[in-house]
Amino acid sequence: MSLTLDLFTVAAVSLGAVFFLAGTLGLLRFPDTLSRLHALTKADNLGLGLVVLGLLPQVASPLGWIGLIAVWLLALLSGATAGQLLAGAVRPPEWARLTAPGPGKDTADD
Amino acid sequence: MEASAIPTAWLAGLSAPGGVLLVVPLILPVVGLLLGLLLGGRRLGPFVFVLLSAGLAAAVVVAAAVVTGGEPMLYQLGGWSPPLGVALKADGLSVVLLLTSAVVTLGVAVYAQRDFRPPGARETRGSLAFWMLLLGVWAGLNTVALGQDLFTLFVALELLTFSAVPLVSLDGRAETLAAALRYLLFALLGSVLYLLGAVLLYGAYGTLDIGLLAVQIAAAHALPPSVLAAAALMTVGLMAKTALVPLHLWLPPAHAGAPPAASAILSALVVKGSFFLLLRIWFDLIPGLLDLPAAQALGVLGAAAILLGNLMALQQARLKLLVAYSTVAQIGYLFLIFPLAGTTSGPTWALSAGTLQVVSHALAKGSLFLAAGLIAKALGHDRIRDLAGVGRVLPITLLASGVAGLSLVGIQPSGGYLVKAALQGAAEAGGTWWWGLVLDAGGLLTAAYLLWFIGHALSGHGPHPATAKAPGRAQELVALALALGSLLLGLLPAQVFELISVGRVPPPEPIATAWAGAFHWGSLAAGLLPLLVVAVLVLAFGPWGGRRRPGPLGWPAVGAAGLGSAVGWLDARLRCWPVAGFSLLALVLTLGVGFAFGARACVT
Amino acid sequence: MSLPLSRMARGVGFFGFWLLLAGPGVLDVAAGTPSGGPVAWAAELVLGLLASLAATWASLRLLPPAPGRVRFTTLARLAARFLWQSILAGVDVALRAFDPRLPLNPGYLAYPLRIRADTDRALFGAYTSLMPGTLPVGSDTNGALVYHCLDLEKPIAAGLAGDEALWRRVRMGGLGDE
Amino acid sequence: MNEFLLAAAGFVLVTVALGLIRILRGPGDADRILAAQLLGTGGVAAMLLLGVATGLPGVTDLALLLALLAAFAAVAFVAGSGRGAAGGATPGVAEGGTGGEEPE
Amino acid sequence: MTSALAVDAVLALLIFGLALWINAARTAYGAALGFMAYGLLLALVWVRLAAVDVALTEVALGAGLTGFLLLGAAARLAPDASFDAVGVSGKGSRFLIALLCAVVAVGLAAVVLVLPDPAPTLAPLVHANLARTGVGNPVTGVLMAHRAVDTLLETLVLIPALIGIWSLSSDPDWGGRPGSLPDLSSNGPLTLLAQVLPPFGILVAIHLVWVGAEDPGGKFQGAAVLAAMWVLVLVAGLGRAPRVTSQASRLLLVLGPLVFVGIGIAGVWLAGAFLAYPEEWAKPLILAIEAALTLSVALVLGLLLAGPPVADGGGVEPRP
Amino acid sequence: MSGETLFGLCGAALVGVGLFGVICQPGALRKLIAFNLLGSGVFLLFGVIAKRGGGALAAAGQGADGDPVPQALVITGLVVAFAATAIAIALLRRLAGLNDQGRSEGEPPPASRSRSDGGP
Repeated sequence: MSLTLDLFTVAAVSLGAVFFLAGTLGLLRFPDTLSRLHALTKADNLGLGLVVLGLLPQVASPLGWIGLIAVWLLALLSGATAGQLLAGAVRPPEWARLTAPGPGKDTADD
Repeated sequence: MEASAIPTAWLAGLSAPGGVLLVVPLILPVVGLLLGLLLGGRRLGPFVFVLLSAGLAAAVVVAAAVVTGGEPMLYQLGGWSPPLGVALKADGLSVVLLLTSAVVTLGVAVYAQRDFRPPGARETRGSLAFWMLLLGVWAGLNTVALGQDLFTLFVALELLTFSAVPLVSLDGRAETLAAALRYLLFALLGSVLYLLGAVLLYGAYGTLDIGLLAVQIAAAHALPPSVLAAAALMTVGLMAKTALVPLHLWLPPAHAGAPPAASAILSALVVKGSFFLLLRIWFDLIPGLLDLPAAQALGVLGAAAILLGNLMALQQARLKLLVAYSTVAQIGYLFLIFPLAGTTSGPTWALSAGTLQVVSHALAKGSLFLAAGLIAKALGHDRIRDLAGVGRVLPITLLASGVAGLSLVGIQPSGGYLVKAALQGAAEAGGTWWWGLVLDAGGLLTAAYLLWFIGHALSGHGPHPATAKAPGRAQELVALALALGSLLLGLLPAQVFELISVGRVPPPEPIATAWAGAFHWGSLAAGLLPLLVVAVLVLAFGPWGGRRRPGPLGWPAVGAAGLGSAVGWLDARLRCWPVAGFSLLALVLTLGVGFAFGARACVT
Repeated sequence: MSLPLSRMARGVGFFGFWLLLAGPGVLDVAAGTPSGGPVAWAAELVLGLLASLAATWASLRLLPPAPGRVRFTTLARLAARFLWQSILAGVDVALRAFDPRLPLNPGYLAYPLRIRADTDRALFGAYTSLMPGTLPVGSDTNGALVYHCLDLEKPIAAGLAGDEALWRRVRMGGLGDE
Repeated sequence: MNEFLLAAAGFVLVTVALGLIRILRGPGDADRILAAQLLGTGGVAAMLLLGVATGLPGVTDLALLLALLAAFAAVAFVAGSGRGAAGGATPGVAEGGTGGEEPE
Repeated sequence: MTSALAVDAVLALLIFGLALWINAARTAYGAALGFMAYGLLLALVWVRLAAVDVALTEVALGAGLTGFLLLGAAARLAPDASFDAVGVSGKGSRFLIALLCAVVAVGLAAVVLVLPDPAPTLAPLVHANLARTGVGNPVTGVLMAHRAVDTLLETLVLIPALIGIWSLSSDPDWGGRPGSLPDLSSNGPLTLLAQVLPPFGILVAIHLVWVGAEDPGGKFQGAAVLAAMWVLVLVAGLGRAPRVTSQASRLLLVLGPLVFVGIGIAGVWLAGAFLAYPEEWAKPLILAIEAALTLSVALVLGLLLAGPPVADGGGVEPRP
Repeated sequence: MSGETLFGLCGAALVGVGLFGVICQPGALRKLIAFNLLGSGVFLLFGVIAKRGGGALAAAGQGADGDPVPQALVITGLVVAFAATAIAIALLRRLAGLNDQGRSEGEPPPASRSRSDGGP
């Protein structure tokens, strides 16, 4: 049982670490600031979630779990808003011109 | 003393339960700060006055308790004994600082009632800020006086700095803001170095209590490197906060730009707070340092401060800057005691000279800044060359300046005279006559610029009394009272000076007898003679009675002008931020290396 | 659900978060292993109530309950979709970052969001900022939400429309629509 | 297992450290704040890993604080950059208290 | 232990490298950003040094609030902002100063390396005397009982600091509201954040203060979180800072220290010493002081960030 | 070499870097940032000393990991350093505001200008 749990931890944490690496790579490789922001918010939140998931079996009391989950929820909340906030702050000045053609070509109206 | 059996018993009873009395000077300003904010600026002036009166009474009671008890009072806060807890201690040194800060602050508070009273029914910026910051300074000083723990003292120093910096920029002009910023940054640098030293001491001994540390350090076979490094760092950090040359870059603009009441507090007391800590470190914490050759370096810097400060004061065109540079010089005297402490008379004797200089300068400089403020307010400017006629408008103020000046020059029977006599005596006893030379030169230069200022003030036809704004009579009297206090310090009964040796090794010869011998009227003439010569010189060169500067000057004048500009250039360079920073680093390294070599030499 | 109820729901939610924070302290007792005795437990519980009261008060003050009702079953669906989509988003970005050819086709897309209430717009923006390939950067003059997209080839607008429809069903009006 | 968790923490740290290249290189300040954000999330993960590995109490709270303040860092940046208005087209917010109150 | 050492080495290198970069950054803004990241790294170091209490403070104060302050100033100030624009001009003198700094650092490192081993420590003493304070977190015990006077003075230091900042307004502005914070009330996502996050912040802050008695946490950390949340609300325009003349805010400012001093003075009679607690009441009293201090410190920290008052545009009469 | 030693060296190096910055950086803000670096170096040294002290305790099997006294003092120091930074920045901004005013009379001071540049 313990071995299974340990294996689960190793797998989840490793996968989480891979996503962190992906976030960093995106941050370094993507061509513009906004694309980098995509990499950051999406990959890192997933990475953090996986790390939390992996750590759950390692916490002595099952009641310690929920603290970890609280951390993840809060990180998700602030990650989602902070990403949007930064996007608004770092968008290049010409963003309005870029959207000038009007509604996107395949915009669906419902 | 025998007539005071009943008060003695009462005091003994009061100090018996561990000296809870010591908490009072600590608590009064703290409670004052908190309640003061609630009271608001409108009622703050009288409130602070009442509080300071109570504080003075408390300081007197503590002093009486210490003197009658004959040994330091100790109090363990929270009932926890060091090293776990924090102790308060009142020895002779603490008592002197407590009394001085209470007296000077009270004087300034009386003076400032008029300047910082809100005109209307509403609180104004100045009325809240000044009084609160004054309380902050007082709280910091009292904690510095009583604190026995290096970290508590650090917090107290920061309390002092955070209160002092905004006082500098209270008038809100760009120059004073810049001066305040510079003061803040340099003072912060000083505190960080001090804290670093404290950290190293904790790393070496696991405690921050001065008493416990002193015992352990004294027991060590040789001073370990951490102690030496800590000593170097703390000394330089505190020197930066005390504005010893070459780390004086912040002082002249800050002290000259502040409102007069604030300048008086800053110059008289705030710089003394950090100096006081320096005394604690060198005389109580690591007395072994005094025997090291590196102690001479402090004296050399002190001598440099005396010469540079006085020569710079001589060149100032503005009265407040003159007084500020005079502070730079007077700080130098404080540091002469370090090389002289290792002489035969013993450290306690040098310490008492240093303490006396703290008190004497605090009173005299407080008075002088207050007087300068009154003059500037009456005339609307403080250009020395245009002071003509002030003597008739503000006779009391000018008298106060003159009396305070006598003390700074060191004329009998002032406190300044006693300090110089003591330092000269120590220098001669130790065979280091050159310190005496510096003292003489400093006194003459001080006399020269003070006469220059007073001569201008007394000469010519100035503003009609009606055009000048009349200051408050109380303000003038406060300035005079502080000056007289400084002048009459030398007339105190000699036993008073024994106070300083409470709680430390008494000197071979009782302080009282040493001081008693130092003072007699017969030497007054000898002290006045050089002064007269200076007066004649000043009169000869001064542009009195409408006579402007004569055309071509002889070579002595050219030489003097050259010297003046050279000193001015040097001072301007030293007061550049990078140069001051360089000096700071160089001092840390010099002291550190000097301590290390000295300590090794002592062991072998 | 009426307004007082939704207030209480918030309070309950914050108390739940408090339990997450205080976890071991409070729940140890429930699990039968009181660590600090019943007094400490009661104290912790009372403090939790007070804390969640304070949090609820602040929350109601900062964000008064909007009109309209919330349908919880749809909300659960939305949450599940969010979770799944955010995983997809992470994987999507990771694959692009690891791909040596860096397959990106970034650009902007204006999505004419019909939700008008400020808070809901911002919430929708936050929600979509964790969806695959979309990141809202602001509103244009026509009131459309402008997205920065990693790959314009993807049918992004359709996905957004689906999200908006789901969102609408959760909120059941009160969105200040056109 | 602890060894593995520590190693994982080290790995996350190293990746975050790589991200710090963005701080060095920029090119813009926006890219620098991205690196700081990465440090925020990565820091949360690393702290959780370190905390569980070393069994220190309170590390969860630390991670919580970091998560809470990561958003605050972004706010600091946006406030500093002096450009706002990414969202609502209408200036100002309709609802919300306007009293000068403390946050409790 | 090798992984641990590797983590430490990475951290130390990162910190040092980042510090160097902060010094070398071209713009003050970049340096301030770097400093924020630096604070986060430092928090990790504190965890490695088994000082979670300090790590919490570092995250909240060192990185969070200080970073906010620095970034705000860097954004508003011209790059060559005033005062001593003369850095060190000459390459030679820069090198000389760098050399001296390096020598100081090396000397310091040498001193640190030869510190006595085993290290002298107060840890066992604190451990033995912790029970008398009633709290389980030794750091809180030291702060609130053994060295209570330091804590009292420290909260007191904040008041002259605040008065000092207020004193930087101009006379006509007295009675106005603090005006240094940016106004981003038209930023949608920011508003959302300011609406959603603060309640969680309040919960976390109360939690930190509460657990601070037993586990890492405490009033300064909690207060810093509250202050951050309050500043968030202010920046988003959802609330306004109180006027400098507001009696209510002044009351809250001094409440904590007054409670502290009051209980301290009562200790002279009740427990035999100033700042001592009767043993059976120690924990409740400490918690009461901590609660009151949290509110006061949070308000001070927020106001320190908010800056000196400026006159209102609306021309509202200041309250008497 | 242990982690503490490593961080001790790092702290000493930070003190050096901070000192250099405080002395050599142009502009008060940069000096202030460097001052914060310097302070963090000092705090770090204190933290290392705390860890060393606690290590002895842990070796004796008494549980505590780190000397709480320096940790408490560092917390106090951090708060003080924050207050110092806040005062310095307020001074700096006020000074810059006055200089701006002096340069171009009639323009609003930056305190009020900053209120208006939040919008798009």
